[in-house]
Amino acid sequence: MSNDVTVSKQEKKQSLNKIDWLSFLEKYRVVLIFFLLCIVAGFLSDAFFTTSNIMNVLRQVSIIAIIATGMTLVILIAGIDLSVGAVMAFSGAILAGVLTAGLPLWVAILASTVVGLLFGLVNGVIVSNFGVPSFIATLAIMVIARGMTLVYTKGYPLVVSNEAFRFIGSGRIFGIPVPIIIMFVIIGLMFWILRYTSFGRYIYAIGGNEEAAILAGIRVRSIKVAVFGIAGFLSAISAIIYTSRLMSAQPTAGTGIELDAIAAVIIGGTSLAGGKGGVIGTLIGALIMGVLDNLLNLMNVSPFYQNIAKGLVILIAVLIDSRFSKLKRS
Amino acid sequence: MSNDVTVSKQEKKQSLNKIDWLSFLEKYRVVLIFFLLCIVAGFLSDAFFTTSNIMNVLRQVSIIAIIATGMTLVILIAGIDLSVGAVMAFSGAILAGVLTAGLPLWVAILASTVVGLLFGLVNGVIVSNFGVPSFIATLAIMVIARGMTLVYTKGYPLVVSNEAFRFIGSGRIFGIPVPIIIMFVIIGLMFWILRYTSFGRYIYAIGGNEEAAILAGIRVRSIKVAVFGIAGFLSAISAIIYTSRLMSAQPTAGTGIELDAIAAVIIGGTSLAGGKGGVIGTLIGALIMGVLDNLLNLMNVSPFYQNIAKGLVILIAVLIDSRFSKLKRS
Amino acid sequence: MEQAVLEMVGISKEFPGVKALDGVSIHVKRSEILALLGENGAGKSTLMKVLAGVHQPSSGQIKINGKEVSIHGPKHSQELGISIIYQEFNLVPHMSVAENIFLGREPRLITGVIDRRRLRDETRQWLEKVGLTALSPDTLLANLSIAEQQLVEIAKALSFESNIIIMDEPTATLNEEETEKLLNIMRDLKKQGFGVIFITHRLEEVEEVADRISVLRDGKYIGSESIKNITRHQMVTMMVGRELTDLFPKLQGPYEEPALTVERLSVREYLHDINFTIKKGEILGIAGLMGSGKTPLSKALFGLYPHKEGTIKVGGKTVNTPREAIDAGIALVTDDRKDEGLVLGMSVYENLLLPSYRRISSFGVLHKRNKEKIVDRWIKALNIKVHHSSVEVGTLSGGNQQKVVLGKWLQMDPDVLILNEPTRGIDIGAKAEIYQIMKELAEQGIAIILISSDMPELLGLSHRILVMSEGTITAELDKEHFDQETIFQYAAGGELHV
Amino acid sequence: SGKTEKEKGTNDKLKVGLSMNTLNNPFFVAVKEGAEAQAKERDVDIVVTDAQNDPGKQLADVENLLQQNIDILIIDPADSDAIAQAVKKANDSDIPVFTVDRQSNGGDVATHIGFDAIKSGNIAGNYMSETLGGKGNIVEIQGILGTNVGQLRSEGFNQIVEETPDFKVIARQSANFDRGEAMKVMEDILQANKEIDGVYAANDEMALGALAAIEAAGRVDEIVLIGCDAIDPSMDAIRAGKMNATIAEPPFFLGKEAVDTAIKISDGEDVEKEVILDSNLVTADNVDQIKTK
Ligand SMILES: Nc1ncnc2c1ncn2[C@@H]1O[C@H](COP(=O)(O)OP(=O)(O)OP(=O)(O)O)[C@@H](O)[C@H]1O
Ligand SMILES: Nc1ncnc2c1ncn2[C@@H]1O[C@H](COP(=O)(O)OP(=O)(O)OP(=O)(O)O)[C@@H](O)[C@H]1O
Ligand SMILES: O[C@@H]1[C@H](O)[C@H](O)CO[C@H]1O
Ligand SMILES: [Mg+2]
Ligand SMILES: [Mg+2]
Repeated sequence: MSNDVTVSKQEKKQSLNKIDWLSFLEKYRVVLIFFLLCIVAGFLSDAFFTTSNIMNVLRQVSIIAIIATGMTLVILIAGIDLSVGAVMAFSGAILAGVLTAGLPLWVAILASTVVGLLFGLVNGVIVSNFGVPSFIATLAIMVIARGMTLVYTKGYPLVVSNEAFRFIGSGRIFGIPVPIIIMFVIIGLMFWILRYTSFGRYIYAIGGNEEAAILAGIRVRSIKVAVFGIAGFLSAISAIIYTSRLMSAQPTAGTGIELDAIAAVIIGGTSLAGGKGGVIGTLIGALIMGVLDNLLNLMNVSPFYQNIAKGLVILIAVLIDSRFSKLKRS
Repeated sequence: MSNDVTVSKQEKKQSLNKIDWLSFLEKYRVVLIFFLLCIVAGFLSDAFFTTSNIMNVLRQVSIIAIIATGMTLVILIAGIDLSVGAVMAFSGAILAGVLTAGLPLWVAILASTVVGLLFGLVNGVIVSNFGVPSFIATLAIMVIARGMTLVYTKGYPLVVSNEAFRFIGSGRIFGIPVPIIIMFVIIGLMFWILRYTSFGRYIYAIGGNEEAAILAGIRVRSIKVAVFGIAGFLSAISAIIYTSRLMSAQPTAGTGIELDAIAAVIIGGTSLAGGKGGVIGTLIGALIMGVLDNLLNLMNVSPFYQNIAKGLVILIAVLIDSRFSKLKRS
Repeated sequence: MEQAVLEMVGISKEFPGVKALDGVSIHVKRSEILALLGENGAGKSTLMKVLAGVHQPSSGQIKINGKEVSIHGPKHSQELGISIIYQEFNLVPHMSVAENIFLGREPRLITGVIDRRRLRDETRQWLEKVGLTALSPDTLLANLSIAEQQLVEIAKALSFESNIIIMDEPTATLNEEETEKLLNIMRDLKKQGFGVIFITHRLEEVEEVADRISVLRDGKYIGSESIKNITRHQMVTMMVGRELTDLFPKLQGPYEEPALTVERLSVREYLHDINFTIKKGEILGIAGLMGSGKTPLSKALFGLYPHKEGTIKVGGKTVNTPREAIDAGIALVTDDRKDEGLVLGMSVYENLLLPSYRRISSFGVLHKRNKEKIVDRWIKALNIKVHHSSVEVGTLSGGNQQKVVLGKWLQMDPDVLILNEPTRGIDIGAKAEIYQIMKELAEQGIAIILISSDMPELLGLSHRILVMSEGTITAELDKEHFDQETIFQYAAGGELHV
Repeated sequence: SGKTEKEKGTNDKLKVGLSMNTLNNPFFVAVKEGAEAQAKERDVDIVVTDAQNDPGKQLADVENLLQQNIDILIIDPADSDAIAQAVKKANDSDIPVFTVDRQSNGGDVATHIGFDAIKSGNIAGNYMSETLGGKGNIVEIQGILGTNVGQLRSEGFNQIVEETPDFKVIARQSANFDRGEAMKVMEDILQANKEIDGVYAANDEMALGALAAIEAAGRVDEIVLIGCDAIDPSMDAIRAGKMNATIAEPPFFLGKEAVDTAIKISDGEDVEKEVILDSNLVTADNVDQIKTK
């Protein structure tokens, strides 16, 4: 029996090339799986490796990747946020509502991001100040936000007619679709924050050992509230892109997106136990799922079988992943 | 000098009645919240405290309570099972399929429970033998089982015409609806297993400190597999009741039920971190949600506002809950 | 020569980047207590984990009663008659004491069904053996103090009734009294013919019970000697590889200005009406039995109890939260490094820096250059045995983990340093270094509150000692007035001595 | 006080229960609103439940409604087979019951009011065939598979496709009656297929999602797009020439009709066993004549 569980970390720097190579594999195994998937996709469909399709996939992925970025922070502090989809729907509805009321675009965007942020902060306060488990707190907020969206929209999509607004979801800058740019900016920023700021490092410390973080004088509560706030804010950003793409706010927007976002985070290597992982992995996780969807559609796999295929590929990906990490250990 | 180590504990025992009362509150706070809710319900609706309505609520709750019982075991070992709803749909489809093929009822029931069990075991093997996080493993299995259900049913509900079968979902024994009896038997059995058998205690040990469990020579892997197997099996039992109630197997059965089941478990006081909690709490958790739904309907709250009301009541319940546990601590 | 019950020959074990064991050979006979000694990170725990089947050695052989065996896993090791108390606890928090002791071996009514009455009765028997007579077998483990947990671990190990019992620093978390009890148990075991391997950094314990010592250094076997033929001084030299003079440095007198003042401090059932002042440059010892409230006091001073009464003042500032405590210049080295002191999954590097991040960042952005300087400084100053600072702190040996906890607070340049069992699990060489550091800090005017169940340490370092009992201060003793006897008397509940 | 109000409710006013399959879809929201508007108009009480597409929950909803002294029950079933058990429950408690939109395959219903989903699929197929001259690359975007409307519209549409040998279905995907999903599915299909002549989406929400993708790809002119339901935004899209057609199954009317029928039944009037409302093709030619509210 080899219980040498904790061996893996020690290596990083020194010793043999073989081990370095394995370290590399270990650290970037999701990336490898992703490339593998892309290569397979290229073989299976001629349309896959065209610039326009790549832009297409990236644009589709942007909404979930942005939400999953916020989810990454929440999971890093060992929490979970089930309300992201519902908050996205409500922020989108507010956006459309404000635009329909004839107010300028910047007011609408401000209103919708503030609403997203507020919902996130409420989550954070319930979780960190009242000690309610985040799963149940955000589930309650999810149900409430859904209800508020239905009440506000009366169950109908709200159509947006502001043509300038279309640019956010459908415009391009230097040929690159705007949602893609927004996505990379946000992920880049979060990557930097997590790595090079004390706020970022505290997030890891809280997830790793909350008690020790409190004793190190870290304001654990405020940081938790901030993390949930960021998740809510990023839900609103996704809502803006989504609403702009459809030029209407859907009351059902984001239904079930929380599970996809969590899946992206976990496939990307962030542990549900907190304290370990990062946003780059999450991006890759989201891309894996996005490429998979895209490929199955490109190949026109029957919808009944799409589910099966999708489940199997995810399973294979995580199995390869766990293989790699075992390889490394032994 | 020989007065010893355990001073503090003795103090705890003897001391004031006040503390005992608080301990009681702490331990049974969910039950209290539940009674509170029922009393409020009785005031708000005359129809609530009628025998027929109580039977009605219990019967409605049975399906989710049975699934949540399996989920409790999974969560106790610090896992999660997102596939329960999809497995329920597939087991139901198999049941209907076998009946439609003209085979006897017992064969159909056997087939469907075996299928449920198998899915559960597959979950268990992926999680415990390959070290894949249960969230992602069961998510993949969920998607696969959904797909298989659609393929098997071709997307249509399968009608069941076996009249004897109706008894399981709609019959009564001594005036008590059969699903309620099944529910109580299962929960009672699980309660006993968790408390009085080594299997049950090992579940807590694994969730509490897996390392210690391994070092104690407990076959952690097999127990994990068994726990997921039980969850799958109980999904099938729910499927049988559900299919019998509707006398048809729905391809979309159980969609989203995993979140409700997890919510029942957590409201019932079982910690997502594992090692702590039990099935009685889960039953109460499921009842709280069932009563809430029932009450909102009885009171004729408009559906859009029902979401908001439901979310708020859950929130209030967990906030009271966390209050109680703070009270105890201070 | 009598046949050894256990013999390990030429054992090597490598972890990536570390050669933890390099051809180590030891043996233990029936009715013998072998003390296994060595500095932090010498490889003692690793050697024992090889015996317990947790680690597979890369080479070497193990013989039990002369027969070569290969140990496949923990269960197998138990079957071979080996039972071990790990340095880190392996208990399940939300299960009862009884269930923890018999985990995996519960008495059964029928297959699979636990005989709860027998479980309870048998547990009581083992608890009595370790002196936990008043503890109910049904108590949840999470409700026990660290020392009680340690005793439960010991009871558990005894309950196996194995031939060979390994104890990896069982006394580190025990006070004098319980230690004495444990040493008696060991003598008892010896009488009954068991072979015992005992790891400790307290050499007085070694002299009291051990028959023989074996010493490791840097993963290598240094030597073995009968206790009759060796002095404490020689033991130290074998372990450290150099001469060690004065363990306790000479202290200067404290300054006059007060550093921290506590008035009428009460915290629920833990602390009642605590009043004292500590001066700059003073080392204030705190003594007391288990449960006397030393740990709650340390936490209260650090602002960890929001519902406390009374005031804590440092340089005019009052302290109500850990953050305020840190801002006021207080640092707390906790006695529970695993749960409170370290983020085990993070690197040594980050653990050393965690409380300092606020200082070495501008607008929240961290400066890389400063970080590395700080880390290198403390790894050197405290002689932390780690081959690179990016290593996860959880993989360090126990004593080296403790040094990381110390380092991260020393880096904060505190005005008031609260040390709760600071040298728990730390080897004698490093202890001397830490004591030296404490002396220097005190000379710079830093006030040090030293909570320790290590009597020689307390007596040797304190200017003044407060004795606690049941949450109150029962005595305040000056250097001229304190001795072990007096302290025990007050700790057991004597009257206030002014 | 609750009691007297309740008594008043049972004595004076008719109390109608309306069990909706879902309100997560504008179509059904409009059914509900039509019913509520008419209830107000005719001064009857109406109690609405939302089964969230779950037949099991719908059975529970019906059970809960039956606990509340309703005089008559209207059901829009989540599933035609499963709902039979709920209908039987109502039969057992002697409450008159009938279905709207989707039928019940069992129990005794007083009547059924609805549209014919197969026919609606047929209309779409025929229109496609006529506009494209019976030839071309066709995309079908299906509704929720596992609901019978989803299945039957597809069936109706494909009956025509099969009769049209030169139609080639190049993609057939489900977007669950959801606009956002349809956009995504359509984006992928547009990537994979350089030539697309016609797109049939099983409801307007999906048609509008597909339209967003088609517009972004700049291929509006090449593609004949047809939806179903005739909700306002799709009527606008038809006027603007972005969408070619939809099929009017105005849900608001359906809701109104349902309440009128409920009152009739309670007054003891005779009603037809089945009322199939007309589904009409809506194109640029007649878009301004069609009334949906
Ligand atoms: N799981 C592991 N992974 C990597 N390195 C390890 C692991 N366990 C121990 N080591 C390393 O092996 C060396 C020996 O550690 P060990 O715990 O045996 O020391 P020790 O003699 O018990 O010290 P202490 O007195 O501090 O408990 C140390 O350098 C330690 O960092
Ligand atoms: N009655 C109690 N219930 C729960 N936890 C307690 C109780 N009493 C003490 N504790 C906790 O147990 C730990 C040990 O407390 P204790 O009073 O034994 O400390 P101590 O006097 O410092 O003894 P030691 O020297 O063994 O640490 C502390 O962290 C304290 O918070
Ligand atoms: O008839 C309705 C509508 O077309 C709706 O858009 C989807 O569900 C169907 O049942
Ligand atoms: Mg050690
Ligand atoms: Mg203490």
